Amino acid sequence: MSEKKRENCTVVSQECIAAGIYSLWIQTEKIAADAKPGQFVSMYTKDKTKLLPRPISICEIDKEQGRLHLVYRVTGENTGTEEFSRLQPGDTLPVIGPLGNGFPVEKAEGKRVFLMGGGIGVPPILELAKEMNCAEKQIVVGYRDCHTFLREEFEAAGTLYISTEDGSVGTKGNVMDAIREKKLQADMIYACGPTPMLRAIKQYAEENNIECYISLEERMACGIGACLACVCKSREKDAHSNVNNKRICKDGPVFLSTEVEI
Amino acid sequence: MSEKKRENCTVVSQECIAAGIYSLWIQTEKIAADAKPGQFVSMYTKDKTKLLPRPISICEIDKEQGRLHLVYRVTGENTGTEEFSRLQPGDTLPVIGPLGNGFPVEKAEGKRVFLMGGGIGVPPILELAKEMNCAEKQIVVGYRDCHTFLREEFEAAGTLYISTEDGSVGTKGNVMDAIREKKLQADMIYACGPTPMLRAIKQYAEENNIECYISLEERMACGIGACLACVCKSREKDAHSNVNNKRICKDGPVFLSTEVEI
Amino acid sequence: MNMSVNIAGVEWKNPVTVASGTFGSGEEFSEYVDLNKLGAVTTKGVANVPWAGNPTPRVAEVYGGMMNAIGLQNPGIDLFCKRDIPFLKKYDTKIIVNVCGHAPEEYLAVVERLAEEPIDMMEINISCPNVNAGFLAFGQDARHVEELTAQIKKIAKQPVIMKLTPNVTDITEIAKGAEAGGADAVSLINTLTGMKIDINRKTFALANKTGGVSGPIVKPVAVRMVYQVAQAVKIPIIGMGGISCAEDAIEFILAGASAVSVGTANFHNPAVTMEVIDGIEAYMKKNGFESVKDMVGIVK
Amino acid sequence: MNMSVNIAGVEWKNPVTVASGTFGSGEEFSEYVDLNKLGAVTTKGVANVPWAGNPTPRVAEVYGGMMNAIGLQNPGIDLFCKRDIPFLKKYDTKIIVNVCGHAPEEYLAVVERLAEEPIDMMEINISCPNVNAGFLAFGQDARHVEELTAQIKKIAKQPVIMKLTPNVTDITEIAKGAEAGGADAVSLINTLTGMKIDINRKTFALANKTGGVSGPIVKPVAVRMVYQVAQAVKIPIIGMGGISCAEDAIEFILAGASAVSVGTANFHNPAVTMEVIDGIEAYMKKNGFESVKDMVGIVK
Ligand SMILES: Cc1cc2nc3c(=O)[nH]c(=O)nc-3n(C[C@H](O)[C@H](O)[C@H](O)COP(=O)(O)OP(=O)(O)OC[C@H]3O[C@@H](n4cnc5c(N)ncnc54)[C@H](O)[C@@H]3O)c2cc1C
Ligand SMILES: Cc1cc2nc3c(=O)[nH]c(=O)nc-3n(C[C@H](O)[C@H](O)[C@H](O)COP(=O)(O)OP(=O)(O)OC[C@H]3O[C@@H](n4cnc5c(N)ncnc54)[C@H](O)[C@@H]3O)c2cc1C
Ligand SMILES: Cc1cc2nc3c(=O)[nH]c(=O)nc-3n(C[C@H](O)[C@H](O)[C@H](O)COP(=O)(O)O)c2cc1C
Ligand SMILES: Cc1cc2nc3c(=O)[nH]c(=O)nc-3n(C[C@H](O)[C@H](O)[C@H](O)COP(=O)(O)O)c2cc1C
Ligand code: FES
Ligand code: FES
Repeated sequence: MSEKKRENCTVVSQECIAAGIYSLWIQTEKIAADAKPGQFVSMYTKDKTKLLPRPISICEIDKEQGRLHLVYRVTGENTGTEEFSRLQPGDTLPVIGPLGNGFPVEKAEGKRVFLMGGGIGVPPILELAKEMNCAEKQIVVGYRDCHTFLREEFEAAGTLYISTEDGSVGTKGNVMDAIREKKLQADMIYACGPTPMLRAIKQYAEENNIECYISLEERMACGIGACLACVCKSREKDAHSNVNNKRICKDGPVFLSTEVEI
Repeated sequence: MSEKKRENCTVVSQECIAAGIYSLWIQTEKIAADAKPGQFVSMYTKDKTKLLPRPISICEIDKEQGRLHLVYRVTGENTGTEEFSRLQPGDTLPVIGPLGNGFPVEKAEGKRVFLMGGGIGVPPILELAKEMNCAEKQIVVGYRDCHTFLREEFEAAGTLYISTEDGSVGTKGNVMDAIREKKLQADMIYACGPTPMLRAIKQYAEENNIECYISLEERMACGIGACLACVCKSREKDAHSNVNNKRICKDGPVFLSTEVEI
Repeated sequence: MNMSVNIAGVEWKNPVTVASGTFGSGEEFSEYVDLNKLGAVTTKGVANVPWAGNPTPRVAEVYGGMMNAIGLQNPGIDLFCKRDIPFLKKYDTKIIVNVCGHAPEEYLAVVERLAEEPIDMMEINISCPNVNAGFLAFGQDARHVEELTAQIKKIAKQPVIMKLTPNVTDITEIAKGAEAGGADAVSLINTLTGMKIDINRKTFALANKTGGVSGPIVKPVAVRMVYQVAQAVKIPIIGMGGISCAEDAIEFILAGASAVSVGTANFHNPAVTMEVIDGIEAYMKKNGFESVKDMVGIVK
Repeated sequence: MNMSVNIAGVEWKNPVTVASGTFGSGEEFSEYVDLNKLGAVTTKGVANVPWAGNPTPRVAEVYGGMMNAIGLQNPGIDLFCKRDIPFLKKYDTKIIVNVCGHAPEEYLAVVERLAEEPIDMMEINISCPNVNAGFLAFGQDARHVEELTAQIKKIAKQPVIMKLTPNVTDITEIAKGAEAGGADAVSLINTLTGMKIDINRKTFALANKTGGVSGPIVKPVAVRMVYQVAQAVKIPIIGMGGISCAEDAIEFILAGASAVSVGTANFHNPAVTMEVIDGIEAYMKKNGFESVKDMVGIVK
């Protein structure tokens, strides 16, 4: 009972790793110990006029040192993420987590797998790739242009394929184009990224009868399943809501692609 | 036209000079050049939920270096003044000023004068004392207890008499008690402090037919005479308001004691 | 020192509950909050049948608060009675069930269904501005409020709290309607109707266009309304709207609220209710109040 | 690019004016702002005779905004015409005189007196919540608003803007009343009625107990009302309530305001109007808008 809390985490390090993309390591009391790939944390600003949490996916988990790696994009001026980008080592940051269900990493065993990430959906794929034990680990990540990030980490974790919208690195186009170009095959897909990308992957998976897990996004208020802000349409009547709605923060963010409509 | 502006002043130094009392020097572009004793500035917080100005009297003016000395009390937790108290040299602070009319220092010439300050009304008396040219400069300041401040500065500027409520320094009681105890005499009074003190001084001055200037306080919104928040009752129908109201921020904060009702 | 309050015959151990819709049915928050410490748990609104709610985005952040247009998504009274009430019964706290509906019959169906359930009070939401039905203006008309209250009171087995909307010309008229209809208490305020436009995307921030504004920014309006209602009716008031700390809660109590609800602040800090309760106790100690009821409405 | 707007036949050089009561009659602010750059100056409310206003404290800070109960202190129309209009005439901007009164006769006396004055528009404040008179509810009743508007229109020589209070159940009813009475434009919102209690001193923060809430915290309600009124009437809308930057102003324009007023923000930064004007221009450039009127009400 009441064993979770909003932790005041300490910033270990922060770095800008690409235009507008920040890499943040924080020290947690308990969150890292419980965290799984595909889960997220809620970060809170110190600006007293910004009260809602910023959900950010977990990029890497260092269980030994009790640290989390978070990679996020600054979305604009006067935003919460801009405030986060000014955090210095030693500063504190209120965080709740780990939240959500995470990717079912164990299901990959013995399978040929696509780990697909697009844009700011790339980071959560990293911890997943690191923890995954499978027959063929094909990491397919898409960026807008040559400002790629986390490349070395991905190269260390599996076979890396890159797509860029402008063609400056790897396949020109998106992650689906990369798969087609390289004629890659899989029995299992894990994906995180913008909705159009997930929609294409979901369709591809269903057409090819591939088990596929996708991580969704929606505006949140509580982040813990209580307010019903962050729902998506589910194919079946959901056991919790008793209607065709699933909570992305609690029942997700990761869903079996056939469960949800996007 | 539009030659005044909200200046982003730089903090030169800040020091806690008594329990909860802070001494702040700021570098100004233009405010110090125009400032007179008894005028005030409006200080703005960086907390986006606190929008109104904090009026703070000018304690000392360094025209040569373009600096202002402000001495203020932190009024409680989560207040604007608490935020100010955390300012470090090099930090910036939005300020408007100088505001208000100030003390008519020239009227003291050749006179025996009381310069009276009570509590956080003590600081503005300092610049007044320094600029005043008069026959007898009797500075009478009242504090709550032994936590006095600006004493050395006052000693350098005139003859200093102190009262404390608990009797730990000087006369036990208030500034009026000090005058009575020391049997001091004056032809002219300048005073700043809490309303009960000003009320007593006003009565004393009127009974003894002494010209007396008092500096008043009220809640402000604009600080520049436009909103009519900060009025006090005036004896005569005021030329600006056309009713018996004077604006403390613009027509004051210093008034001839017989002009106003307090 | 006595932290307990008696609201329409129900004894809460302290004057703090949560605002409906911001706490689910307590389960999700029970990981962060010891529900036994709350004066009461107020549940998310429940209707006679499941409601799917509005399309997303359902929430938007605004300066110092938020807007929501959840649209009263709820699993319906049957699942609610089977799952949520038994969950809450495990805790030593009072249970207030928030009830919503599109029409009197729908409210009455829920109230009737609740009669045999082990709940302590019910709160009737006649004010949710997010449901696009002709019924919307219901909570904005004193006569309608009186009528619905009377109908509900006829069949309710638990004390009835009528929850008022602030989107009215004169809140005291509505409160008097509830009292005249026999309400045991009123709670206020529900959300203020607002709108946010995304000037870059040139569209509404919420799919529903308008939404209910809540959080610290609504507090001055909420305190005013609680004060006005306290002068107008004799039944107890549960005050809410922007309470984020003990000082806020005390402001409502001094204005005339017998108890308070914490809403949006739970999203910023899930354990905030615990701090509010402790802070009220500390204030009472410091200011020499023996009992919460000695503070209620003393600023007049 | 065309920044000018035409409000009821009066051409402003840009869509930005100041909210009545936050800018005096412009004189004090003229040290900080080049009045020639404003679309219009809206003056503090003026009555047929001088008003003394409320006791102090008249203002209080609240989270993200303020409350005021100035009580419409003003020097009366005679001194106003002698001093304030000639002052404003020195500038190349439009003059909008805000008019207040306790009763129709008092409004009419001012409007009549203004007929021969060189002002451009008048704004009728039927909404100030701070005057303790039976007349208070006037701006809260559509029929009364229609009647007063019609009476004023009969004698007014300048376009008449009716300024609406947000403290009503349905703002569109009031706006329609103004339109039916012949109003040339409406402006909204005036302040939301609020209250603040000082829990340490156990008293009201304002001598008047209640006050009008303004500043960023009222913006979501204000945008919603501007949007609703834009769907309900054909006359132009001057939008206000919490505008502190160009982005805020643009939100009102996209919602349906033909012009905007900056109020409380002037207290935080006296030159804020200049930033708002420049920011609107920058937005238009970036988003390819040729004219302000191409932005008005495009979010539907
Ligand atoms: C489960 C989940 C995981 C995410 N993981 C990451 C990540 O690893 N890295 C990353 O950069 N971004 C991630 N996002 C998106 C991230 O939450 C938003 O970019 C961020 O909240 C924007 O906040 P802001 O302060 O920059 O913007 P503001 O404009 O200040 O935000 C205003 C409000 O809108 C919300 N909001 C704005 N954009 C989004 C969005 N796209 N999704 C949800 N809420 C939003 C904010 O949380 C806040 O409440 C994730 C979103 C979700 C739902
Ligand atoms: C002309 C004038 C000169 C002053 N000079 C000094 C000075 O030299 N040193 C000093 O310590 N204090 C001075 N004061 C008082 C000082 O303005 C307040 O103590 C200060 O504004 C309190 O702000 P806060 O952030 O601590 O409190 P908060 O509680 O955060 O303030 C909330 C709001 O109330 C206003 N407010 C609170 N108390 C007062 C008050 N006593 N007078 C006016 N407004 C108030 C604040 O300005 C703010 O708008 C002066 C006041 C006036 C009117
Ligand atoms: C996300 C959300 C959902 C809400 N759902 C309900 C509801 O189902 N029934 C209800 O009566 N009020 C509902 N409300 C209103 C709150 O109970 C409360 O009246 C309002 O938010 C003001 O309090 P606050 O400012 O503390 O949040 C909801 C509010 C929010 C923010
Ligand atoms: C100090 C003050 C005085 C005001 N006086 C008047 C007035 O005389 N007449 C009027 O119509 N509105 C008056 N108002 C209301 C404003 O014009 C405006 O409608 C309101 O403040 C909302 O805008 P804002 O949030 O930008 O301040 C006053 C507001 C303030 C803060
Ligand atoms: S954000 Fe509240 S339920 Fe998901
Ligand atoms: S504070 Fe506005 S007139 Fe003095």
